[in-house]
Amino acid sequence: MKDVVKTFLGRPTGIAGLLLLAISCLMAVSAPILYPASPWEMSGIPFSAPGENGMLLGTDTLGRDIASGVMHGARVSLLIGIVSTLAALFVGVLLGCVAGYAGGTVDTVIVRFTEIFQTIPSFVLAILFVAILSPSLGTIIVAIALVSWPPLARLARAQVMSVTQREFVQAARCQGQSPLSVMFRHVLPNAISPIIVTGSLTVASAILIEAALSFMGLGDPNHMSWGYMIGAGRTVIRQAWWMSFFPGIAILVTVVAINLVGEALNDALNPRISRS
Amino acid sequence: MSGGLLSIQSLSLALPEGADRKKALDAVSLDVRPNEIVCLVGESGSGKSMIAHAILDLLPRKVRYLDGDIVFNGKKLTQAPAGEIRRLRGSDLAMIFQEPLTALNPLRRVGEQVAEAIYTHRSDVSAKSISQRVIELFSQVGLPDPAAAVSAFPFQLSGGQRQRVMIAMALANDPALLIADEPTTALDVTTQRQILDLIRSLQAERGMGVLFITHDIGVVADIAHRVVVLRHGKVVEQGTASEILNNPRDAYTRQLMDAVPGRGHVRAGGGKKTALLQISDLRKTFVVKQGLFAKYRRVDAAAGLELSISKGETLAVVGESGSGKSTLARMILRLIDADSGQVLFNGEDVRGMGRVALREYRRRAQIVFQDPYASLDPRLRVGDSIARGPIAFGSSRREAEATARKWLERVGLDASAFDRFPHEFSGGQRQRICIARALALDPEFLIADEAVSALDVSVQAQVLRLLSDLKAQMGLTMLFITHDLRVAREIADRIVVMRNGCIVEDAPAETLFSSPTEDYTRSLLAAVPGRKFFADQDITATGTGIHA
Amino acid sequence: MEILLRIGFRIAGIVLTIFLIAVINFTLVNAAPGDPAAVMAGQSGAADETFLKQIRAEYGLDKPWPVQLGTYLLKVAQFDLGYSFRQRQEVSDLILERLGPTLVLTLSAFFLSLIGGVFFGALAGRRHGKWSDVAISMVALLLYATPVFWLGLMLVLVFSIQFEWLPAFGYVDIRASGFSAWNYALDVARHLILPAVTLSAIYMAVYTRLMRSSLIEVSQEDHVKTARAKGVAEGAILRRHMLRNAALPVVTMAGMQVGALIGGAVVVETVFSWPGLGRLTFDAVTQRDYPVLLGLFLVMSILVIAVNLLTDLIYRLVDPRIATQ
Amino acid sequence: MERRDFNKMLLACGALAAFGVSPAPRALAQHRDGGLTAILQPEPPILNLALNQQTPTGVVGGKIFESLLSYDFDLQPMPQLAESWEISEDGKTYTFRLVKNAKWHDGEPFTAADVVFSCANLLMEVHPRARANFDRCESIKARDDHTVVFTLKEPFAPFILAFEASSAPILPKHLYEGQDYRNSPYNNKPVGTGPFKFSEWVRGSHIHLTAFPDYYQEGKPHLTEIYYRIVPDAASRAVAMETGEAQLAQWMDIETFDVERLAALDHLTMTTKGYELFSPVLWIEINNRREPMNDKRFRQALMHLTDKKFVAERIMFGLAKPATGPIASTTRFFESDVKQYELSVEKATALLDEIGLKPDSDGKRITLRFAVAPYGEMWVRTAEYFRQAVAPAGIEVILDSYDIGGWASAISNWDFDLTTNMLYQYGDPALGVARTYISSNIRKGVMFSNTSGYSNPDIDRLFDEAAVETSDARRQELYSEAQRILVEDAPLLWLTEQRYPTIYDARIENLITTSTGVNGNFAAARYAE
Repeated sequence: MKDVVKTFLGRPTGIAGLLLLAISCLMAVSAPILYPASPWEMSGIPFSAPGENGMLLGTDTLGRDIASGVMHGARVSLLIGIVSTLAALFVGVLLGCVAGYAGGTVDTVIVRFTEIFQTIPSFVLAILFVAILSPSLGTIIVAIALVSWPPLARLARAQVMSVTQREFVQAARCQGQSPLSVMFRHVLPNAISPIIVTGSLTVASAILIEAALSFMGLGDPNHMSWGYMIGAGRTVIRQAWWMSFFPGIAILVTVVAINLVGEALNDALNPRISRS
Repeated sequence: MSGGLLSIQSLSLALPEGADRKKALDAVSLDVRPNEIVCLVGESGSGKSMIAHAILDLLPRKVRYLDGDIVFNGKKLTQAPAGEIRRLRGSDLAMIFQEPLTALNPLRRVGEQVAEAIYTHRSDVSAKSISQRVIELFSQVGLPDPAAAVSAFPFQLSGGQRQRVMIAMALANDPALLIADEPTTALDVTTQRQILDLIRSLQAERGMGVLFITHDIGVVADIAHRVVVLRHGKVVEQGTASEILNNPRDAYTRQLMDAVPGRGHVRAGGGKKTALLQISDLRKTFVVKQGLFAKYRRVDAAAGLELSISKGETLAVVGESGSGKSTLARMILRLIDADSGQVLFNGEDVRGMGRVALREYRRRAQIVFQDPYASLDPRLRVGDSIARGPIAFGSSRREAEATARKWLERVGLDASAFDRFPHEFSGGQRQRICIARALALDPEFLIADEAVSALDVSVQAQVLRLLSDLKAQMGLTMLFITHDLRVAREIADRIVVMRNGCIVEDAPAETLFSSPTEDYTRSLLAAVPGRKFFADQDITATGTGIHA
Repeated sequence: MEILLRIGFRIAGIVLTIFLIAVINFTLVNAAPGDPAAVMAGQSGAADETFLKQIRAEYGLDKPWPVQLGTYLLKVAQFDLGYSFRQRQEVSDLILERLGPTLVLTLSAFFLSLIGGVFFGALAGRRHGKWSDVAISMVALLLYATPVFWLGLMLVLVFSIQFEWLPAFGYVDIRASGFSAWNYALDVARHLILPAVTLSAIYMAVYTRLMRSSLIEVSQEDHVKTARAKGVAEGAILRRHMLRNAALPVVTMAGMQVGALIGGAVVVETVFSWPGLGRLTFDAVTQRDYPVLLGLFLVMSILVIAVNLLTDLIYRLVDPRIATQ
Repeated sequence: MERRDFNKMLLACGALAAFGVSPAPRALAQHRDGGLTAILQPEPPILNLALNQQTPTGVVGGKIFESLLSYDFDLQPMPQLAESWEISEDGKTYTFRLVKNAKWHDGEPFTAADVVFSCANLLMEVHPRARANFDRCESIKARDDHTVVFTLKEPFAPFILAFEASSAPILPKHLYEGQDYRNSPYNNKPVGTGPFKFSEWVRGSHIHLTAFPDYYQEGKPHLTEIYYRIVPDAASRAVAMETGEAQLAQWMDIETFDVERLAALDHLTMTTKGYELFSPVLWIEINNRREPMNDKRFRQALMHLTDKKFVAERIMFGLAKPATGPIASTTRFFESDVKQYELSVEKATALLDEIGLKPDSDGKRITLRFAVAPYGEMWVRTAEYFRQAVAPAGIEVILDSYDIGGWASAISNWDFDLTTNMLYQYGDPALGVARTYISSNIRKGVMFSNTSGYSNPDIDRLFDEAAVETSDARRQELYSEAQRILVEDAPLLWLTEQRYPTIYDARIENLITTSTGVNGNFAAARYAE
């Protein structure tokens, strides 16, 4: 564990990622303190450019504060990113483990199913799902989880299969350890790190999917989100570039941060790199 | 400088920071003359491959040149511009590598790859004559149907055939010096024999100088004119083959010679014959499917095996890769389920065991795997890895840890090893830990699945000795799986030869070596490198074998 | 025989996929709150009882659900994707009308990203550790994290609004009606630049990273050393022994990304008002035109399957191990 | 190389692109100076006005088909196919004298039989709005070849507004009689009496109309031809106007935020006239059945909280005017002297306190759900605005996104708290306004009925009386009274009267001459010398 932290912190990109991510999280946490008013509040003069009329990042067509929106948007993006990834992880890892451990027909069926799911243009499925079941935090999270689990399932399956084949697992079985003990003490700990890494990257892609859904007008109408802000700014890009610029930067920073952290985590959790 | 083709003069190379030693090579000097085979012998990490790479200027970036000269045909390679060395590579200076599997570009036809060696150096040759030349080379290196072979892709060829392609490629421009870096190590023993013979005959025909790098003294004995022994980047000893082999002056050379397995007395089978393990009509077929819609391929790993192991006996199962020997080991332990047949352990049907019985059985029958790097959980302290077994069988944590420490000492490690992680140990040490883990459960039966194959020869000898000592002390019955007849001879009472999932021959060790009944066994025996030399030596020398 | 069997398997797989998609469609419509007939009818649902009756009869909505599913599958099998009551047009016609521009866009983006990714990845991998490698890797990381639609907007801001170099929106100039074929094609191409670049950016980043690491890996492989030992010059080694080998995983990846690419086309076409399936999707979403959405989902999935077959073919061309298997 | 060849090339390239390089527009002849290129969006499904009354159908069909009358900006009838008309004293008999020299585009003469056939047969079957009007007739008869008489069962003053081209298009009897109206081959090559006749329709590209030389008004039309270019993309439409490639854009062709910029260009001019007959009013619909919205004080509180000016200026970008009551100021019988609701949170909270809606510890009094209709950005912004506007008074509004079907079914089945809605008024309160407020029109499952569930016997009586009253003065009295009551009761939250911009080439004159503006026949439109 110490090695992992050490390797992680030994990577400048990892530290940069952590810092950027900290900024995003800080935005999410401090939004209600710094901008206690609702981000929907039309508190300023419409179409104020950044810095104009005391608006740090300007206002939108209705006079809503972009800065407040960006801060509050962090909450929605991170929440949806994390919760939907957890849901996808749950489904994906469960199916992957069952397939990898059970093998045989169960495996074949799960693999085929996963493959088909991967063929489907996932974003279109997410659109369809949210549009038909009407947009809300719940449907968006379920939709993102629905399109995010297949890679995780495949990875989990591959990992479980490869680790189960490894000789130390066979040795553990020969040592008389119970299957559950083998699974939890030997297989999972050795299989989990790529899953953790991919999971962390899934958060990033979930944030991007959420943004794209909101951009298409399929966001939860009661929660300010970055994608929504860009979508609302799209038609007036000629008149008010800042409406779409700043939320985009926020997404960019967050996603870059998560990717950097994920990569550093990958290096840190990879015993070949961290232990030699 | 004695009219040498290649002369290396006190060459020193630096290893990067943090390596286990400072210099990859430390003032190495050696010569290769035309029309001779110089064997460069050493264990892993001795720096023997570095020399080969240094000659061709193919060193990894991290290795720095420090000092010394490499002179080829009177030209100083160490100061030559890169372009000049490149012109020499593949024309006057050719090289073949260890892994024929990876040394060829998988995406290009082998003929093209050989042709490339030609047109890279000769722009004046027509495409037609190049392809003729390639076919000619292919027939010289003994590839069947050379005209067809040129358009094959590497994956369509066997390992031996690929190595022949590599040799053809090396010979394409009639090099003066051929550097062969462990060219037979990855091959099965019979194939190794053919390739060695090929290299020797081609060398003789062409009067080439050959720098042959190997770790195997047996191979040295088979082909070397002169020998250079390398250890930790330093030349320990060099001289003619007969000098070095018959009269090693240096202690290390002697140690290497002694470590070569399979030279002591063949063990005589024990007297009483109570069967511990009986296998009858055991069958297993693997259905291999590559890619989603690829066709199925059936591989028989066990085609009705019949085998019996007596209590206290050491049985070696010998076979080339793909013979089904490892599958056999796994089926015995039920790590793989057999398709049909019977496995009786002490009269109990292993295949019919329930969970409880199976657990108890596995306590009594343990296994040591081949790859010491893969067989220890990288996330567990080695002490825990050992202690897990006793704990699973009801020992208290403290008892189990005590057992683990005791076993660590018993296999020749310090008890303080308990708290360390696998990656802190060398291969030999890890294999000792694996043995400790297996024996900590106090089994009656131990399977060693290629347990020493991945180890250097001197370490191999130590581990073999450890195994045989422990076996004697504990009265173990042992199933020893190996591809190396010499190792089998070293440790086994009885030897079973397997091929394609069938048992070819099953005989006491003595009988098998002295009067093999099957052709296949004979060809295996004949292929053992250095057999003739050691056979001669054993007659003349006064029993310096490692056995008491 | 063998090959027939493989083709058979392949077709079975495709049919299975389409079947699953149709089932998803069916399930979603039935899971939607409210009367499926009203859902299918869109606005007309509440307004016009005759339409509802017509739909109910057509889809057997008064029958038990297995019959309904059967009816729906039968319709799908005949490429009858229903009727858009919003657009007053057959869904299949609507989709076919828009298929061309989408193909033009996605295929350009596909190849652009593949070529660009291989090129920049090879460049970075070749200069492993040098500043150009660092720069390319950084840009790739940034592009990888950029929301596609935002990138598109920013490109419009810079290249269309600021510099007025490229058209910001649309497929072809309205004046194109008087153009010659050549100028027409040129005009489409001009309009294509920004959307294609936008859509390919993220994938180019993915392929660049993959190509880079793949090339570095290949450069350490034994056969490259063999080529050096043959005396082959570095440039020739790169060309003959590294690029193709390193590009293999990229092609595999590209095949797997097609679905995502088409998903990306939805947002890109929205940003650039590109009159393809993506724009149609956006319009259908804003109007909640379900028959169109369901049809689009199905057609896009089929498109993905088709492109997957295509990448398989490419793969076969690049990797003899599969071709001759 | 022809463009077709290019398409073939694409096809050959395996791109299957021929589908989408959309049915390639054939090279259009550069039209002469007297022609007009107009933007059309979206593409109409059909051009037969009797079968479809969507906006683009009206725009194009209005040039081909005519009705008996047209209406000036004050909604007074003007001659079209009828030269003159008279209404009997009792308001029950409408007699129209038709023009005598009118011809169908196929050369057949136009007669009273066509009018009778259209109004009594064809429209009754296929045109819901016309059916509602002509159902009031006891008989529709041709007195001679050029006189038609409509006899009503009872007086209905707005009947005179029923003869606009898209409300009662006259179709040729000789082509339609005895045919399946919906599937007639002439639906796709329409034959009318209008100043422009159908020439060509390339789907996805353009519709081409040419001047009809035998048009009954001497010297008209002035324009030689009209191209309706289908331009699906809003930005391209703006560019087309900017560059002068197109000379006319109407309705919602130009995005609201682009209007000001385009209107300021020298070569273009802009008017919001010509939509008076439609005069849509946008409101927030309140479900009057539910607590506490059944209390008029609550609804009044909402009135006090909503800044209509903000909506008009910020959300509609000035293309709207704050609405003061149920009747648009451009519709007949508008009354401006109604209760004014001052924008005031204090007044609103006072009203809420009075009802007994007390704020909880968070200051929240009540939570309402707002069904957001999926008609575009404007509607969503309005809902977002409303949510913020009422928040200071402790009213929490949660937005629910709906699809059109779901929204329509929720509203028509009264399953909502709040929503936005917008209806055309068709010039007369009896046609387009009463339907929203009278209790006889509370019809579950029917869209555009009195879905808010407002019921007031006084209002019912006033609207009923006004509909059959024939004196305009008396009608004004009745409607003024109704407006005062409605504004006091605030059954809905009227927000804005929508304005649409018509942007056109500044050289064109007499383009917008009627209250149906761009849907008119353009017979008089011409380029200034």
